[in-house]
Amino acid sequence: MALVLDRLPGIVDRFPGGSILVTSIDAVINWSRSNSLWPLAFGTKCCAIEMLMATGAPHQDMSRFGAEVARQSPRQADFMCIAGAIVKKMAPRMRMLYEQMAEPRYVMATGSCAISGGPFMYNSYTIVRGVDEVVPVDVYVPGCPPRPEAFFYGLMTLQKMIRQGTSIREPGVRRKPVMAALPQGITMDDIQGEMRRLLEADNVVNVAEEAGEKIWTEKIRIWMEKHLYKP
Amino acid sequence: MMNLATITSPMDHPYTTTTVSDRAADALCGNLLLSVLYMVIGLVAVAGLVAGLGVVLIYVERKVAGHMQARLGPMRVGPHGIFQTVADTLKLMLKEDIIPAKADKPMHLVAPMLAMAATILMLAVIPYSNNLQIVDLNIGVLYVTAVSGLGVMGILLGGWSSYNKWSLIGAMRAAAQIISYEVSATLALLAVVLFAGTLSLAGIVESQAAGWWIWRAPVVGVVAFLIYITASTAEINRTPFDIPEGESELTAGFHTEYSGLRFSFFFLAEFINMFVVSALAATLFLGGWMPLRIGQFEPFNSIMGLVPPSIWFLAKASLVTFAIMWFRWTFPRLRVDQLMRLEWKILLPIGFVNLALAAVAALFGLYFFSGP
Amino acid sequence: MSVSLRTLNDVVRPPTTAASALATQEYFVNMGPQHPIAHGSLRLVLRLDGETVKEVIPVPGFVHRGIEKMCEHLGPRQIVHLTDRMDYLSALMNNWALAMTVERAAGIAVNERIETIRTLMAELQRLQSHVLWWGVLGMDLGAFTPFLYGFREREVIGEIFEETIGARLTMNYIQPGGLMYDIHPGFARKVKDVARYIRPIIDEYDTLLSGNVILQERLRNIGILSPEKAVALGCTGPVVRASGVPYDLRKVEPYGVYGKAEFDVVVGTVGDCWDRYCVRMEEMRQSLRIIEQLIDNIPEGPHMVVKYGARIRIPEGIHYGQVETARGVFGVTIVSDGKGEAPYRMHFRSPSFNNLWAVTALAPGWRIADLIAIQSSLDLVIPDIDR
Amino acid sequence: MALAPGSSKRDKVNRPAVSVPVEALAALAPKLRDDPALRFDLLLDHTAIDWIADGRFELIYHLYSTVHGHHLTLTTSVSRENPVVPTVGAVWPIAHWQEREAFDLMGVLYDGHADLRRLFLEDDWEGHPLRKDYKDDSMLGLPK
Repeated sequence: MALVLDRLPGIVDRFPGGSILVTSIDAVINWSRSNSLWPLAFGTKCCAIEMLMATGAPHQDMSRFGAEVARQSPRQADFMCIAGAIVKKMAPRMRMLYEQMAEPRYVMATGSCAISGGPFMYNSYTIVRGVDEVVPVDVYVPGCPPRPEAFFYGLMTLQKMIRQGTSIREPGVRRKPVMAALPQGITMDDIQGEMRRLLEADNVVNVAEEAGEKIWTEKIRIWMEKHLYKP
Repeated sequence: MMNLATITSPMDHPYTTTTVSDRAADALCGNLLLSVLYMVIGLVAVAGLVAGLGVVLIYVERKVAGHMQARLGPMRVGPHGIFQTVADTLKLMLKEDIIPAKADKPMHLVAPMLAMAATILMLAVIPYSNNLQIVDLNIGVLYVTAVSGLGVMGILLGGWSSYNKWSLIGAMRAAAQIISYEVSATLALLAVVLFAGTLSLAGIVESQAAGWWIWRAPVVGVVAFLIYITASTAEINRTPFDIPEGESELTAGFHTEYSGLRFSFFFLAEFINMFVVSALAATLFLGGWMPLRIGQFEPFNSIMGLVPPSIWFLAKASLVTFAIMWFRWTFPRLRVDQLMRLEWKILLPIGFVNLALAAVAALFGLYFFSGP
Repeated sequence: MSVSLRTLNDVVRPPTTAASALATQEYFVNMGPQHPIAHGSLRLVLRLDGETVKEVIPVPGFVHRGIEKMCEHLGPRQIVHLTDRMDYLSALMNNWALAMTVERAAGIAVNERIETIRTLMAELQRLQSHVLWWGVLGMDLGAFTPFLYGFREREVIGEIFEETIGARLTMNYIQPGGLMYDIHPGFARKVKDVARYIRPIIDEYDTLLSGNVILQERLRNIGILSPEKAVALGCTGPVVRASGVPYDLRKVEPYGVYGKAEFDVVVGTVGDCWDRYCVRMEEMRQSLRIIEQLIDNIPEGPHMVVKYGARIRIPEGIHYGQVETARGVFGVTIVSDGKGEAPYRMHFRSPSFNNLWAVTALAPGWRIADLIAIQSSLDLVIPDIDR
Repeated sequence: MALAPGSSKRDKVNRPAVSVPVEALAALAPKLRDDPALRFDLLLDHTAIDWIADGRFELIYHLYSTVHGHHLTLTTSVSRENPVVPTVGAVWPIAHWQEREAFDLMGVLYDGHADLRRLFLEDDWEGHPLRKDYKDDSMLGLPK
């Protein structure tokens, strides 16, 4: 099915008025995709309790969004909710699960551990500082752990993103990530840039030097190449 | 429709079942165009029924589950989330269809179709109303038991071809379970067949004009009904017998490696199977589309007769469906050996004894409301 | 000297071919790290013969964040927030273990009010943890509804924490030298309301799940752990108590104000999954008993005896302290060299780490479904194993 | 004290503590468990400390008796160069895994351990992270 859709614009655009057809089909497709987000519960740590269990519980009730159908098989899930710290041992497994998911797939990084390493940022020898070094992330939900309300805001942000986007996407091309608890339009790059500017301006610490020219990113890349299962 | 009060004997029964296939056959003799029209109507009706039934049942299941669990269930898509399953179905259709690299490709593709086909074939013989039935086979009960066995082929193939150990374990469990419980389900059906004296489902419904077999046959009817419900809940892999896809044990069981449309086939087949089982229970034990009647208490009977037969059928089937959903959200899962023990050591002996008793009862005409 | 190092590949040997035409072939299956039973990310390598489990090889470490290394760079106050993130379902009790060890080492005497509030909070959290465990056990055994009921009550208790502490899961509340915040004026009334609400709810749990024939069939006489074996395998908490060893730190070496409260240590007789289930069910009632005794007489006093922000120096030596969390004995070993605030070496004895290995002794010979029941009855928290 | 020659009281521990020479450990462990007066049947915890300045590892065994309800902290020392210690897994089975943890993170080698392999880290991990001289490029120090 996905194959046909990928070729759809090429066929339709030749006809006058074809784009109307594509846009209206797009609207329907996006409506269905945004309203039927089945999570792959990828909980490793405390966030799993809040993100994947408490949100499904009667007080918060994830089922209102139609997202209570938590699939344990990545093949059937729509978005991977990464809840908790990802360490080097887990990173190749997580990447593999992501690759096993069927398109369209989305990734939500919940909790500061998943976003940046959080409380384990410093002096930890195993932590992956941000899951976006391993898988592309669509929505970030900050918090330690985030409240279920924050999760819902993240879910609704994801829905909004799906509705605004086109359903026909180039493989491998991803949107800029959106921070769930921040106003629209501010991206991680903005925040990282701002943090870098602030830190450099204060001359408290040279981030690049302290981080060894982002050496851990390179480390993770090498680690992943070494450990990722290749059929 | 004639008044029920005027029935005098089963011979001049007011309900005459005309099936879709009968009409098509009639038309074929006369007008070719009309017969084609009938066939197209039949096909569209089946497709619509399957899709509609699946969507409605999944929605109802999620709502029932939600309300049993002190929450709401889908609320966001449409009023009270009524379009939730529509969105789900659309999404599943548009999702990438993955075939694992080492999977047995042809079998992997065929398996969900097989599961679905078995389900759809079962829908053909169910008498939905006094004048709505796709085809009235004179060996209806035999056909049902034969075709329901096809579904297990789909599950077995799906699990085998996925090249996944969990899938295989799930498939093996499913095969063992479904084949075992089919024996008990069939034994329970046979009790009714003995009383009704026919294998045709329409005929069985008509034989219940004086009273439903569940209570018309003394005790054996109830026992057979309970055995049938238990065994068929196991046959369709619902909790407490959902070991083939037990989430906490086997990740997702036999359909672990299925995605998109093919997964939705398995998903849909499970729910429609549930309806088929409920419909069969309603047909065989609860009088099908027959209204509720109490012996010769005519005022009551005539009021009941005002309700259209299809509503009666739907109401009974829904009741059984609800009960099966209720099981799911109440019971823990059985272990695999406990499951087998329940079948071979408890249900099967009871089933045999029950069948023997039913034979005695039928031989001597020992049933209530033996008819005017 | 015969030290031979091994790798996982040495342990997971390729299956041998069947000995005869009738013999069945064994095979290995990975359960986890991403598996619903893992409750996080634990990998169990199973050697199976059909449905029967022949061997379980747990492979932890999928959430190993190196907390012990991090602690060597942090002061005691900063370490408190790392203890939250080990056994997050007993976060307050973990906080307490660290706070208690630091206080005893540094010679800080806390007042009665602090101890009473700590005890109350710990018992509330034990209740919350057991409620959650009950729900998860139901889900693991295939009954999804108890899971949601369990979480319903978890939220009710969680509201007390939210009101007092401001956090829902990682509390960071019990600090060396006192409490992060004082309790609010309506605390006692609120706790009493919740206690009154929970008591009939636990009876409701019994009617909903405990009496179910299928549940009892799934739990009774499954995974029997004898008292000797339980102690030898280092099990603590409800696991060892279910085997009949009355080892409960709250009674054996009372800390906080447990010495004043009246409660019973719940012990099992058989040591099977059902006993572990019953022990936890009864512990909920005992926790309620403690709460009801203490809630009416919280003494007055400051909530912090150390000036906030003051440096806490731990004298040189090895300091060991332990508390009874919802899962068992949580021990803290602080090794200090007397220089600076950060400990020289920090080690945590986590109950889940020690309870986990009971699986390897219990599961062989049972079916896959029993393995699920056994693991669920041990009530493991994976980040607590991995640290 | 009488049970193991060469043992001495370990100071600066907040519990009863004894330091024994590493050679005496293998013989002492069964006595500690089986002696009717001691009956230390529960090994609560086992870990190692890297005293890099002294060039030795100190191993700690926290013992508890569920029969008598008393504690003992047993310590022993080995050199950093050749950290080989006899295993006590035969006496307290839980030591099996606690020793694996100490091996994984500290690099202490246990003589006679049947299954000595990494516990938390991958099998191909280099170094033992809890050693004081452990260096890892992917570690990030706290900003000053």
